[in-house]
Amino acid sequence: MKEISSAIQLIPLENYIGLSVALFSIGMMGVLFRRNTIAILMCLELMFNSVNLLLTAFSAYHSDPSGQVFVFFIMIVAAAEVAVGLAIVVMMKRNVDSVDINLLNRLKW
Amino acid sequence: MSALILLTVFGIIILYLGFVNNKTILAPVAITGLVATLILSVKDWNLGSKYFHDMMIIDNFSISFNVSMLIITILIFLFGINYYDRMEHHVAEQYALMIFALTGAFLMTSFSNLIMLFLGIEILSIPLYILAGGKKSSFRSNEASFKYFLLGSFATTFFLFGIALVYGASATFYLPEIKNYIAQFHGHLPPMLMVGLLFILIGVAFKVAVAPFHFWSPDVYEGAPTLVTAFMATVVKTAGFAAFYRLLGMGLLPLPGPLEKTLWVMTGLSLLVGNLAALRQTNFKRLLAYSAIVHTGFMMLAMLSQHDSSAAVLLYYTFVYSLATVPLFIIFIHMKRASLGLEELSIFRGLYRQKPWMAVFMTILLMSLAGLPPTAGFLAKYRVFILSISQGYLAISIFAVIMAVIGIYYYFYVLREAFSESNSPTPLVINKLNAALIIVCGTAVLLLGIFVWSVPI
Amino acid sequence: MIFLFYFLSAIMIICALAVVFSKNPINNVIYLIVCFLAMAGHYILLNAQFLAVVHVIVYTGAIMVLFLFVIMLLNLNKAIILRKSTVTRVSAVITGGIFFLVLLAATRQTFEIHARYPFTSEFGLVTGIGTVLFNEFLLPFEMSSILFISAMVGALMLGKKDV
Amino acid sequence: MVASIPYITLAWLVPAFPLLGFLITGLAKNRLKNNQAGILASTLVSLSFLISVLLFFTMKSSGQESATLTLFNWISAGDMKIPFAFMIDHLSIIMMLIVTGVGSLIHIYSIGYMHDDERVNTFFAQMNLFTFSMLLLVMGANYLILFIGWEGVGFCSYLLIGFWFKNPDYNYAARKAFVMNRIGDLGFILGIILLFFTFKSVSFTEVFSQAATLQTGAPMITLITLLLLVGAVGKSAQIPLYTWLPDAMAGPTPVSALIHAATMVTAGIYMIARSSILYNLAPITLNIIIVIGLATAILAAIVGLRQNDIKKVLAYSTVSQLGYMFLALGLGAYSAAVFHLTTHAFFKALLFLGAGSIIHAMGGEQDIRKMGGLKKKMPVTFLTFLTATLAISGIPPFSGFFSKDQILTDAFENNPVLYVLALGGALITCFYMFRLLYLVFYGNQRLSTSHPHESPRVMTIPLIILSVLSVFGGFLNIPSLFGGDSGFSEFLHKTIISKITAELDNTTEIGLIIASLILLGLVILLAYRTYVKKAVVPAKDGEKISVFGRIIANKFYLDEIYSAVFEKPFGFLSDFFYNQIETKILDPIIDEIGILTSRLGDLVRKLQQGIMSFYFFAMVAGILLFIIFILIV
Amino acid sequence: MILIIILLLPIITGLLLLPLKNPATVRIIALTAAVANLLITLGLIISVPSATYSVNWTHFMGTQFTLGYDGISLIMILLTNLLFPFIILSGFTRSHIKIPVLNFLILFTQSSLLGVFLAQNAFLFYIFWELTLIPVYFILLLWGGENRRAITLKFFIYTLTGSLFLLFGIIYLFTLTPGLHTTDFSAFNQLHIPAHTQNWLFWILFIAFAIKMPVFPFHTWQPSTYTMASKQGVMILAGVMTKMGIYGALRFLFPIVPEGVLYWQNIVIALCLTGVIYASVIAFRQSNIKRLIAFSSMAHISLMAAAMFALNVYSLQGLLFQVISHGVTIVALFYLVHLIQERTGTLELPQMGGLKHVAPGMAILLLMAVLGSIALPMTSGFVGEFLIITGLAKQSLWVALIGGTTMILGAIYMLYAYQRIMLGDSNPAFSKVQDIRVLDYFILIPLIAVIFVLGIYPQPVLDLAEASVNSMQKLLGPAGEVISQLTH
Repeated sequence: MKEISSAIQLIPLENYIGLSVALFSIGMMGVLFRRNTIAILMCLELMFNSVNLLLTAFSAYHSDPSGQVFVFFIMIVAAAEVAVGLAIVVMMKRNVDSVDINLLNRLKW
Repeated sequence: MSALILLTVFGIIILYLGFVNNKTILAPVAITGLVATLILSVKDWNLGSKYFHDMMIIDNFSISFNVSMLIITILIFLFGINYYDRMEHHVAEQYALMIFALTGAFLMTSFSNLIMLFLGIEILSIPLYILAGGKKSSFRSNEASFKYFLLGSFATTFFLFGIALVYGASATFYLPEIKNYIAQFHGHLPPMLMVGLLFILIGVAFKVAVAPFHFWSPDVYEGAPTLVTAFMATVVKTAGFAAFYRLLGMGLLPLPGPLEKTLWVMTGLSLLVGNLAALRQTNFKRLLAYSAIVHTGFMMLAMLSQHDSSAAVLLYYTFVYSLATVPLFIIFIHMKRASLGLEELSIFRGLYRQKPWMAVFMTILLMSLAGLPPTAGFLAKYRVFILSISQGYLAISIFAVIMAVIGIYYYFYVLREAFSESNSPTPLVINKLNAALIIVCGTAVLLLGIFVWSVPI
Repeated sequence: MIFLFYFLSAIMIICALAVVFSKNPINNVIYLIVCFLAMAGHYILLNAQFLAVVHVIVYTGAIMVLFLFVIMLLNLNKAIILRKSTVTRVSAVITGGIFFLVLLAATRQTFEIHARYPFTSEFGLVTGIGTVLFNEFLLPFEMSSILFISAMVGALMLGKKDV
Repeated sequence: MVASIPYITLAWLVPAFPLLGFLITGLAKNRLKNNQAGILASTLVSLSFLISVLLFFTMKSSGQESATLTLFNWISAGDMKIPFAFMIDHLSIIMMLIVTGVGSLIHIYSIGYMHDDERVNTFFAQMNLFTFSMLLLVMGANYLILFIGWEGVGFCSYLLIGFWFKNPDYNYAARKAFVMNRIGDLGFILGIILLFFTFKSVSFTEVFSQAATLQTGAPMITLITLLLLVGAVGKSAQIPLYTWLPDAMAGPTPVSALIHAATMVTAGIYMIARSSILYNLAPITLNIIIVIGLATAILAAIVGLRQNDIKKVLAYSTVSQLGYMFLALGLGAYSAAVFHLTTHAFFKALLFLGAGSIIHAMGGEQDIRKMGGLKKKMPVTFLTFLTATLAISGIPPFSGFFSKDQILTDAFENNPVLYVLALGGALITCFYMFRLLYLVFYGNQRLSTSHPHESPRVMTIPLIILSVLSVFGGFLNIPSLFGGDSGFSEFLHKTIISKITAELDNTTEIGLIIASLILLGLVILLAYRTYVKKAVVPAKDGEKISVFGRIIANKFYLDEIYSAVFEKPFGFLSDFFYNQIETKILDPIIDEIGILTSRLGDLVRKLQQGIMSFYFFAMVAGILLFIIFILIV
Repeated sequence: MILIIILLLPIITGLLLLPLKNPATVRIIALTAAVANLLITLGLIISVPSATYSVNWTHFMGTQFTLGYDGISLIMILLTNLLFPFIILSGFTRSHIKIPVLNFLILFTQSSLLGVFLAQNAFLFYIFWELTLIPVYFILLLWGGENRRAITLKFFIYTLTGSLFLLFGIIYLFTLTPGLHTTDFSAFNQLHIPAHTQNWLFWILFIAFAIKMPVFPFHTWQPSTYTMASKQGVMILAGVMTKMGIYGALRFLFPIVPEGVLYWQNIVIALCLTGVIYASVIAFRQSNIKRLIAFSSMAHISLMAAAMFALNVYSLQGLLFQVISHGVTIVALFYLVHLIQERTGTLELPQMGGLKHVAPGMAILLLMAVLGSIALPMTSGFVGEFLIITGLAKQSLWVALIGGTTMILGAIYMLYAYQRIMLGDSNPAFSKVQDIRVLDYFILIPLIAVIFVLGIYPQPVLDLAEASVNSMQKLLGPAGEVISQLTH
């Protein structure tokens, strides 16, 4: 336990930042990449989680619990958002029988 | 604080009233709740209280913005009485969600910790994602909600990433502490911090639909039910700017150079893009959406001018803007009904012939939006220009002046329709309450223009 | 220890990429779960045991199940061929790459971040978090209930089939 | 100089009577019947004449040179104070006498001439208005009052030329007259303004008293005199602004007599004579006047040779005679010019009225080729016309001889070449006048359909009176050579400072006179041989004539040249400005800004494609750009 | 108090008219109000030498609701109140729908115009300045002629563009005022703005006035708007609203940015003179009478603008005199043109001719108005243009020469138009055209009487103008010195 808890001192903060940035970028790329709304939602989760990781890393580095509390709240919000988002997807599926994000494009210009 | 609690309580009460299945009592109760909240809010005037480890600061700034939003919400609810008349399901939920969204807006006006800002934005947004999709069978409503949600979440991730970066550097979420932390760099911020701040600003900018993060707003405005559009165009914008101002005023001002330049670019872009896109717009709701982007630009101008009175001007501008926008939506919904669901500008034709007084009030409202004297809209723009010019931002002010001209063009284009003859006049029936609302707002817009109202903040 | 970090990171990156590139929604979910589990490992590495637990419960336990549920509900479990045009996909990848590089460049530590408090491993546990949460962050905590109630109402409202 | 002349306060009545006449006939034109208007108008003008005569004699007896009568303050702005005032001095009293005297005769004549016209009341109203304006012109105590009259007569001339407004050509002629006058007027008003700047006043007395202190040939004075000259050139129909006058014959003949012979066209002469003090200071201007005057005199005379319209012949002769007056002015012989003006007023009015009588008799026919043999049928007209022809040709002892001789002598004194040229012009004048006379009155009647008859008494009596004046008018100013006292010139010398003081010795002068008389006799003989003996009738319009003849007959194509140089380009310019610049450039620029903006708007709108992936891309792109921006900046 | 009455009498009357039904009553009440206002104004001119009305409107950034006048405003007010009774009277002929609304809008315009001329505070000035546009916009939109929707919008946007620059200028000046900022003219006049700032500020301020007048390249809204506008609309536009531009320029440019004025003087005069020639030349070939007169009006206004920038006593006096003269003349002309249109049904010159045979009265009145327009001596136009050309000559003889060509060109096109309309052989198409009627006499005779009376006895107005020019020189500060150097 002691070893684990001191991991932050062994692993440079840059690594976590880098990892987080990578995850965030991958998530973002996924949002751009996919057409399946559910997949996009998953990519969004990925992005949220990269933020979580970053916050936790910083929190650990600063020895400040508020960062981790923030992560807790982000989880709450993410859960709520997923609930709403999936409800919207369900509604959409019901209306247009598809989960293609580009299918809904009546509102334009 | 008590106002906030009362508001949430009323939200829940409304939810429960949904079980009673009596639509007629919903709006009155909701409005009672809003009025009570209003009274409680005003009672806190000049107290300047801080709550929960400075998580929230209820000062005059937040109270005035809260009151402004409450008044607009009351207007919208009054509008809702007639609007929701035909709707069978989920009326209570709609009211409750709006009240919850208002709660989020309250948090946004009074936060001093980024977590409260984050929560506020989310509490405001999530109900709106739902409300935008309020007409479940309508594809357009569905699409609006879908787009709003996806883009909103996407923006939120950036916002959060920004917070994380700022936290990483400063180890705090408290705005004053962040401010202190930033101050030690004397304007030369390390890139990480800069990017973090940029992401936070972008997150908020997205919510108020600043170009180039405005893409959601025309689609969502158009697709969402009109009442919700009115709510989004007014309350959400007000809340967004309150948050924006608080963020800048309490934490970030004076902004480091590159960030400030970025915001100026956004301001200019908003003015330009909104105006240009609105120029040939034929859908009224979309037109108002684009024009809202322009107004955002003006509000940004006021905010970025960094003067003691910026807050007052911002408040005045948002309130006057909201006051003119809501009744326009009311007029619009009547015309839409008369024309059997069309949303084109041409539905306004023949308005002057059928209901001259309504055309007159529409003139006043559009004039206010266009910024012509003697309406309050003019005064609002005037004050914005005073701010920006006195702070020496001459170039952008001139640019804004030119943009104001374009704005006048499309508002008067609408007006011209209203004063043209209609080919097929359909009978126009106006609900008395809505008529009263239009008249009250129109008169208020005039009076606010003539007898200037200013809040010492 | 650093090895552990790289190991978990590698799993995460690979799974994340798989989430993006795999076509079957079910597979996506599975990869995402693996990714999240790896992330829980990271949390533990970072001394955030409470978060690690909550993470597993919320994400893996609730959110991902919700995803699976919706996928099943909507009958999307087959690999649906919803592919964007090649141009879009290539540009998405390029954009992602550029974004990564730019962001990496931006977050390179050109300045020293001072740790706020001296190192301690205590706060990451339930007690530590709990103290802060119900003390300093009580208001947000209460407020999140509004968030939930509205999300709940909304999900019900939208998801329910009107007769 | 307060009015010490008795009755000077009555001076305002002189213009007031015609004005009254104008108002009465103008306002009540639908009520007045038959000759009422004519009689009223004639009476009022005659009353003016009587007052003028009264003033003339009181003035002469009092020995006063001038008197000013200020009515009210007209324009006062800053240091500019321009009163509405009249000034009566020797020059203006003579002009008043001419205007009212000849004017009343013409008015009386018009009663008969215009008897049948349905708008006779309007005619008299306009004639009265004209008389009023002309009186303002000659009586004004400062240049601006003069200018009121100056423009007023121009306007009345416009009205009267276009009196028969059914005919578009007449209307065009009227407009042309007014516009050409206006061109001159612009120069005139600019001259007045410069006068004001130079002397801080535009009143004659002050300007002239201050001018005495100026140096000869000062640029400013040259400029002023030149600008005033432009006005005079326009009004007095000199080259290059003379083409309106022949066209102005479109008006009723009394109008031609009054306006385009006796009074209005002489306004330029009057004005320059009035400003003699200024012109004496500007030798360059005087030389220019000589050139203009001489050129006009000869050119118009040549054109007159080939004219077949009786009134056109007279019109060109008027132009030519005005040229002589200009010549005199240029020579500095101002009083000679005014004298010629006076005699010319008599005989040219007579000629026009005679022509009017003929036209009246011929039932409106004006082409001399269609006349002939009228001598018997219209004896009074013939006799009076003959005296006038003799007078204009300069046959002694008719009035024209004295006045023209004075100018010729002065020309000789200045430069013999001038004399030769002027004499040549006089010979041509003589020729075409006798050509006219012979063609009209001698030979056979060439138009069988009409039955010419002598005009009624109301027309012939003015003819007779004018003919008497034409015969004896010259005696007003008999030069010392013939034992006279040059009374007219002496009278004027108190007002006009003539430049020429030296006199030719008598032998030279007599030699010159005899030579010119011989030549005149030869010319008359030539004309007689051609038109009476050979009975040559000028070519019909279609007939082929020599190139030179054609050029002359077409008035040197001056109208065509003006049309090509000014009118057409002006129309073209107008079209160009409107069709090209206004509607293709200026207006579209503004519209184009609008259109361009809305195109841009469409473009921006098209960005809003409604497709989510695009929105994501746009957002990411925006964020990326901003990040790069802040990292670089 | 008297000023507030003058200011509010029309608009309040207008509001009272709205609920009325009977057109005759409405018209008579409107006319009575306008005439009463004229009488009050005349009384004011005769009795009270100077009156200011000031009320602390609001504590808002030191803005005062201050009304007042000097000679310049007085002339403008006189013009406004002189013309509006006739404008209202001219509406007595044809029965439009919504007479109460029309008269309300006209009276509304009057009030806002008076507000422009009475305001002693730039902010107030600006509000009234824009306020005039609103009723005029509706008059044009609802009662205009062919293609009115597009033209009205263009007019509106065009003029507003200029106005917004003016707003910018006002705010900029506001921020320059020392201490507690204010927009009072008196404070603006005290400002000493650096020369290079004045140079650009000049255009910011001038562009609004240049568009309103309009000065040469900014005029393109004008001909089409005039041509399209209804009778009363065009009378308001041409008679009074163009003078707003002149008034504004006098109020803003010379006292506040004198060095800017001097710096740009030649350029602006050149523009104005270009406008004079350009409009005159164009007018010659116009087939539509209204368009022709619109261009003629532009030529005259351009000359007036040039006079303004010639900056000396004569030109300014002439300008102020010409303000009244041109206003009266152009209103008479436009009324006549509309009369012709109503009677003959056409505005196209090629279709006209010989109207004098059937309508001699109309012909005479038109001729008299034309005379006023081409500045024949004894008409008011002459006095004004003479003084203006004198002033221009003070600047440069060439300027005067070019400016003076309006005398020639004006004669060319106006008489051409007159000839085309009235003269020529009788036209069978017009055989049933009615001559002038009683109402027309009521409108035209006084207007034309004004033209001639002022031509013969211009002194009262000149005195009024003299006082203004002197007071302006006092106001001018640095420019005043310049001007007095120029004139003495």
